[in-house]
Amino acid sequence: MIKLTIDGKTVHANPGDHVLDVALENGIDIPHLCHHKDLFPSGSCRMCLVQVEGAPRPQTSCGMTVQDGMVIDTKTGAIEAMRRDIVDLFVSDHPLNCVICDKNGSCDLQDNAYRYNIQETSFDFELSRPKYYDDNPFYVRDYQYCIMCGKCVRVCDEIVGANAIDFSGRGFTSIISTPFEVPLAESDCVFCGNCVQICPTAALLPRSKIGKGREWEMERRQTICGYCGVGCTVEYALKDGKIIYAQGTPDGAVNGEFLCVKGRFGWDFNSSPDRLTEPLIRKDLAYELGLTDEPWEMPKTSALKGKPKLGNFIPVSWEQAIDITATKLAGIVQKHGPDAVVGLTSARCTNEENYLFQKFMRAGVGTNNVDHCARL
Amino acid sequence: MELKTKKPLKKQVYLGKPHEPPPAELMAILDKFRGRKDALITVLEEIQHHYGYLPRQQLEATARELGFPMSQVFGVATFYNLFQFSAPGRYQVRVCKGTACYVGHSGEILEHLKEKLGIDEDETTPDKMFTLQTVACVGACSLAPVMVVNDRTSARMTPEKAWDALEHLRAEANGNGEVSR
Amino acid sequence: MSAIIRLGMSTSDIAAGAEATFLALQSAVRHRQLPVEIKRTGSLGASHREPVVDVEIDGQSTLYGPVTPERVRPLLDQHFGSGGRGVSSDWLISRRNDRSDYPFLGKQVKVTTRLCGLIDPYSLEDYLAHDGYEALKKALKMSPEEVVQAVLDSKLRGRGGAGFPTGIKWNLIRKSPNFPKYLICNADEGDPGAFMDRATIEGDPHKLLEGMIIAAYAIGASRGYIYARAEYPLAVSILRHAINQAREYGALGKNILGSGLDFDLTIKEGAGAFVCGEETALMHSIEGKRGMPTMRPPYPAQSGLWGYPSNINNVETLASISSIVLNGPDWFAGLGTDKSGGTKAFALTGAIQRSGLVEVPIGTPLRELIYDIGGGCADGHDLKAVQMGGPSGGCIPANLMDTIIDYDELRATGAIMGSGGMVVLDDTVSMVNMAHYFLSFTQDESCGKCVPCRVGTRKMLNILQRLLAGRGRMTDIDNLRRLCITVGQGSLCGLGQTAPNPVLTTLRYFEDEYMAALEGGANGNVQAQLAAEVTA
Amino acid sequence: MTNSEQEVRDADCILITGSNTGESHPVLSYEVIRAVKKGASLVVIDPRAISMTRHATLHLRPKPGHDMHIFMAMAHVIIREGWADMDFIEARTEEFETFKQSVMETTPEVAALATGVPADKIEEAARLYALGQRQSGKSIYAEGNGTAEPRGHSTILYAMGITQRSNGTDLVHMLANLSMMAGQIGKPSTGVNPLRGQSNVQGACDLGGLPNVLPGYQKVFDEAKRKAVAEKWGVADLPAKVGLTVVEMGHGMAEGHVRAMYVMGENPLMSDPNTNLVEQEFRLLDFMISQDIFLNETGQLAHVVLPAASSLEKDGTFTNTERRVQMLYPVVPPPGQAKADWEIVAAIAQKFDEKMGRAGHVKWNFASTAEIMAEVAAVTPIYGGISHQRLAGDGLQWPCPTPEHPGTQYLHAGKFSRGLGKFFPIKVTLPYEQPDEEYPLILTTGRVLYHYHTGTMTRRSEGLDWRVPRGYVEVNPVDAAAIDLLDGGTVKIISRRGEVRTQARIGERVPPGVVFLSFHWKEAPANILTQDEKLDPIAKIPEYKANAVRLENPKMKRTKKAKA
Repeated sequence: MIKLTIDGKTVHANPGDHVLDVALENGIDIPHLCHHKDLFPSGSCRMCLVQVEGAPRPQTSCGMTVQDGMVIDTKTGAIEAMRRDIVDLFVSDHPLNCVICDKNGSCDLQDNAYRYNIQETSFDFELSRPKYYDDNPFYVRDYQYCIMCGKCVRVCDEIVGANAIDFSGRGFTSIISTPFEVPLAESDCVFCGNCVQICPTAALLPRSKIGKGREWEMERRQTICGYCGVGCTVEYALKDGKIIYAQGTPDGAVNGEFLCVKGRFGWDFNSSPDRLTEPLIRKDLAYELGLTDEPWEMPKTSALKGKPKLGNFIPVSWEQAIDITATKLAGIVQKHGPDAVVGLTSARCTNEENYLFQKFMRAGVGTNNVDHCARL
Repeated sequence: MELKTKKPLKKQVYLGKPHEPPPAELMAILDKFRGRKDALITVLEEIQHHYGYLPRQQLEATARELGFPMSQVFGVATFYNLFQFSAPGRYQVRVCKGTACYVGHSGEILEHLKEKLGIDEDETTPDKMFTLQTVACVGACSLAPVMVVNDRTSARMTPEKAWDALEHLRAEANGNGEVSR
Repeated sequence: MSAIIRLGMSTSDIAAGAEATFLALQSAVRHRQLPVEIKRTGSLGASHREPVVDVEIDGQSTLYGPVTPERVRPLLDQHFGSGGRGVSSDWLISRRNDRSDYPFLGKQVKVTTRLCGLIDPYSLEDYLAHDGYEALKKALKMSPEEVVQAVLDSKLRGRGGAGFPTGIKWNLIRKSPNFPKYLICNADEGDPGAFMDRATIEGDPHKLLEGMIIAAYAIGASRGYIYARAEYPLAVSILRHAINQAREYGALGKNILGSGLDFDLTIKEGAGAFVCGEETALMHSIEGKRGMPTMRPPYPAQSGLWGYPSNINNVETLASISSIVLNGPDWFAGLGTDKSGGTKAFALTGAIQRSGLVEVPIGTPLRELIYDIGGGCADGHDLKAVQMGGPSGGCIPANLMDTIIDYDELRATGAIMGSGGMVVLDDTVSMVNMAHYFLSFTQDESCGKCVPCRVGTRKMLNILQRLLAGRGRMTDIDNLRRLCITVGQGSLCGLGQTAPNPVLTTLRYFEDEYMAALEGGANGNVQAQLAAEVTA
Repeated sequence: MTNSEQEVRDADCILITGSNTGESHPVLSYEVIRAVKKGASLVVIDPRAISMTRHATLHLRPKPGHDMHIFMAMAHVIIREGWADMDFIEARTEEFETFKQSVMETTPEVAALATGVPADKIEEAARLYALGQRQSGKSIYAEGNGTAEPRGHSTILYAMGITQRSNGTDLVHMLANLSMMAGQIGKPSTGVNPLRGQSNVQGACDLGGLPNVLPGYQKVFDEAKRKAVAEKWGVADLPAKVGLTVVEMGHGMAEGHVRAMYVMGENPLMSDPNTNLVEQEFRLLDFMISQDIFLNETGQLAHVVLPAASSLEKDGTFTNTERRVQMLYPVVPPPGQAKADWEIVAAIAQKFDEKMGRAGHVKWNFASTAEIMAEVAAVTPIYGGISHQRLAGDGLQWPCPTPEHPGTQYLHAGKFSRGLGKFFPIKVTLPYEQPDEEYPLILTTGRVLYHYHTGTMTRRSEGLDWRVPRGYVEVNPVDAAAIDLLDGGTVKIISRRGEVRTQARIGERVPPGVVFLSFHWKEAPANILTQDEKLDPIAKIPEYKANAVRLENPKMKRTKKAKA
């Protein structure tokens, strides 16, 4: 254990910890824009500079490992003034049109401008990279808002391993870009959107969010992703009962903030017009049961061909559907024995549902003919 | 302020991306550096040396063959001054803007050449004869101001002398001793 | 009669036309069947007189320059023919071996450039004939600790600019428990107006190699890199040649000179990025990545190239090592001041009568360098200031010319020692314009990683541009001062941290020029000149 | 998984085999990338150059179906070089000698001959894995509290590339053998870790969704356990005969003894092997129920289709691949009359019991999923301590037998579940269907990043379907050249079961002799081609990873005909 003093408060840390992380854990707020606990420190935003006793110049707290007996002051007058100037520099090439910005309310730069009371830059306003890309259905890239914190590049390299983007060019006009500025679909991008998640500004935004509401109007609900078996926690932002966008949350037990393309962007099937909304009975069975007067025969063409044919069915009430189902099953069990019935439970249903389903097959129908696609 | 509008997107139907094997001369360069993680800049230098610039196709082949992410190749190639992405003219004219040359008014030489050649910095004349560039310092400060044409350094330039030298080169390249106007 | 004719064939000699002189000389000697050895050497340093020819007959040397091809014939006539028809005293530089009749050369004390202009850089024999690799042999008989101690005792400080004591740096990496260790020579001489390293390499490459091998032995490095500027093709090819010679000689590779030491060297050519002079950026560039600096700590001595302990020294530092080992640390320390030993090379350029490469002991007053060696300003102008250390440095006004060349003394003026660029500015130069020039250089070379440097230098530049164009605003000077602090204190690496220096020193010594520019037309003369010079 | 997902980031060596982690389990692949970026070594054993190979220290590329040789040769090398953890083997395992004998003859050279992987690469893989050697950086286990541990921690990740094989069970045993002999199990960042492909496949298995076990893997033929469950459910006894597996069910339909099928949230028509046959079988049924969120391909053959709520519309729990039981919360309401599956099942069960004249014996009327979970805990020892209340937050990893138990981060710490770890002797078996003159290529199936299983959901997601709107088959340039196939051109893939027409993507991702096709697209259903004859004898898993096929270029035929 290492003991150090930050802003007069004695705190404990493990060897190898970074000062910024230790401060944040101990409730000492050091402003920062390019730091993320899961990424290697970059030190590019310069907001987390602190004064270390004995050091000739301010030190970058995000990349500085703790030393025993360190005495750190995070808010000297000189450092606060410098931070204010740095925000001033950031907003000198970042439009402060927060009122129409979709990031309004969740923008780290906005928070810092508020904190340091900056309404506009005191230098010359000059956009360094006014480039806008809307080249995929998942997210847009609006580089006028980019502050070059490099978190997107780092997450793409250090976490996702896709290396779709990198810094290109140099200096004032440098920009984060795909190779040869090709559309993302032609790059190595895997559209996981983790860059969108950790972008501190409106440079990267989910396409589904644009113009769909302000951050504070949205309700947030967490659940577990329904795709693969990793079990990621996903947070959905909703407005008026509709999902606006999905994102990871630092609370995620297994995934932290990170998600993949399906988890982050693949939720829109849920509101597809194809969703089943009422119980259906196939027309031949319906005719047999006297629910329709038209005789009908199941076509021979493969079920794989063409669109799903709702026309082969007629809607019924739940009571009817349950009754028909139970009657039919009971009839078959009575006639052919319980082992004539098989059941497929689901790797996409809940534990409770699986439990109930197999209980039905075993204790209800009386067969062990229950399986699911674990093997497939 | 540009309004963000969502345009309808075309489906990404796979149209085929034929990966032709790299040409022999490129393979010869790449083969020297296989398995070397630190080789990227050196490879790019050799490619530029061979082709005169960095052709996109060759960069893509380099990334594929040597296992570098394409984004890294592009990022590195755009970082360093030396690399260029379009074919240079026959003569690469570089005006030094080092301190000594600057104090010796090399800026005027550059302006003069820009005006006479009708191109801006880092551009190539339509006849592919001259590419005009600047260079940070060639270390020939005692001879300031200097201009470097391809590998040849010319000392104590003036705007007029520089332009004369270029006209001379153009005439020579056009195969007559006469200076064409 | 033994006769040697030496002809400087460094980059600057060649730019001055040395190749034509060489051809003329060669054909004339052959034609006349003269018993003369023609030797192509590096630069003697007297760039203002290039191409320089040294005629040595029976140990008596006469120096001429500039020697154009037409001057070859009369020159040969003078020494090997009928007599002195046609040799003008204008071309004569020195008749004395110690050059005491030519203060530019005579007043210098040469350590790292001692053999430049004397030996053929392509000839290992030449180097060996001048005690070459003797220091290495001596060092290999010492323990590594003793070598480090010698460097400590010599009071050698890093010649790259910051002046960190080299011995302490070596000790840090020597004590690191991690292996392998890397030794890196920073030959990415990026400061505009600096060419000391190039001249050293082009004149005496083995001196650098010998220093590196000794350093590797001292710190325990098994692999070395020389990160060379790609704009120096001649230097790179000379180095390559020298490395091959050293390998054949047994001074590089496995079991060096039978001592059991293994060390080999690779040249890495940069690709044109000033920021790669910064240690961490340089290492990224060697790794084949974008040359973007990273935070320190960790320092390269802990985690450098590929994450292993690495030691970076510049060319001049490493070139001093063999002399320290051979002549003893006390001799080296004795050349300089109390705190700093040895000599320092400068590239003296600008509005100076005699420009070129100058090596003087640390502690030499600036006045001596500018006036006695350089001959003062050219064309009868008055000295206004001396700009030292390139874009990271600052300017020292004429009234401070008694300042001695020493890391701490120079820092007190607001300038820095720097790597050795020294630009003399006369009274025709606008200091705001100079600040603008250096800032536009750094702004252009900023890697773009951190915001103070990426955006801050841009804003400073905008202000200077406005001032120069006569459209200054009342808030501009204040904003400029504020930015100097934010950029200087807030930037991630040395490039940004030192970028405001030219502005800070000019603001300090020539604030009136800024005020005049701000008031727009108060100084019409300056104004008109500025307007003409600004290229938007 | 024996271990936990986040432990992967601290591993010193990661061995991935039979898992296209980057595409099938992207978020878990992030853990692998993080480990590699910190200096861990990554060994990939896979015929395809999957995305993970870009980050691999070593990529071993055996012919499909021949990887057993490699694992055996690795074991051979580990024994030969003395890298086996003898202390672990002696203290914690049994029958090592028999196993040792079974691999003695498989030298790396033998394996190289069989698989085409150079012997030195196999040796290198054995060294990296057994000793847990890093590429660079320091192991967090190296100096944990001053106790130096000489061996780094190595973990094995695998998925369907190992199990969807006619010798899948043997392969899993082999991986377990490797981990035990190297002592790479029972510690953090080690173990043998199958990656489960679906959100709750773990839970479905845990809670009895298998024909041979009751909830908590209690064998149906274990009378004591079965009776105990029966008692809790309020019935005298439960069937003791092991039921039918998915593929056997279809065969039962063909034979006529299976007459009705109840499908909840599955699409077996596309996911089962030999689709053409499956469809014929399904059409024979007297009665079929499809309960789903969409009318999927299977549903079109059903007599009754019941609208279900999706996972975003209900509560309950999922158990992920690291055995973590986590709460699901409703995000949006279900559309129309759609109901949660548990409500539908309960209603049908209730009605069914009524029709059978035995209503009231068994409890079906649950008020909430929490109440169901309470019953789960009562009959399922490994879930014994789990309740919805306890799951808020990070959930719990089973085994969690009591309400006080904190859950289990990794299995087999100090002791294997069965006591001593048992080594299984191994023999080499090759895929059932070998390429021959008529069908010279090996087809292997799997997923792509942008789609999921049979595409029921992802094909209806605007963005995902935009990215990969239609199917494709990966073909090596060598095989493409043989039939004049151009990149992006249409190609027919033909097996003994049927044929599929799709687009070709030519590239080096697959080795010569191998083609890869995904099963997401009903326009190009891969399972038309796969065989259902030979399953793994124990796990009854079809062999999706090696089927014999041939390619035909329809264009070439036409031009040839035209010429003739």
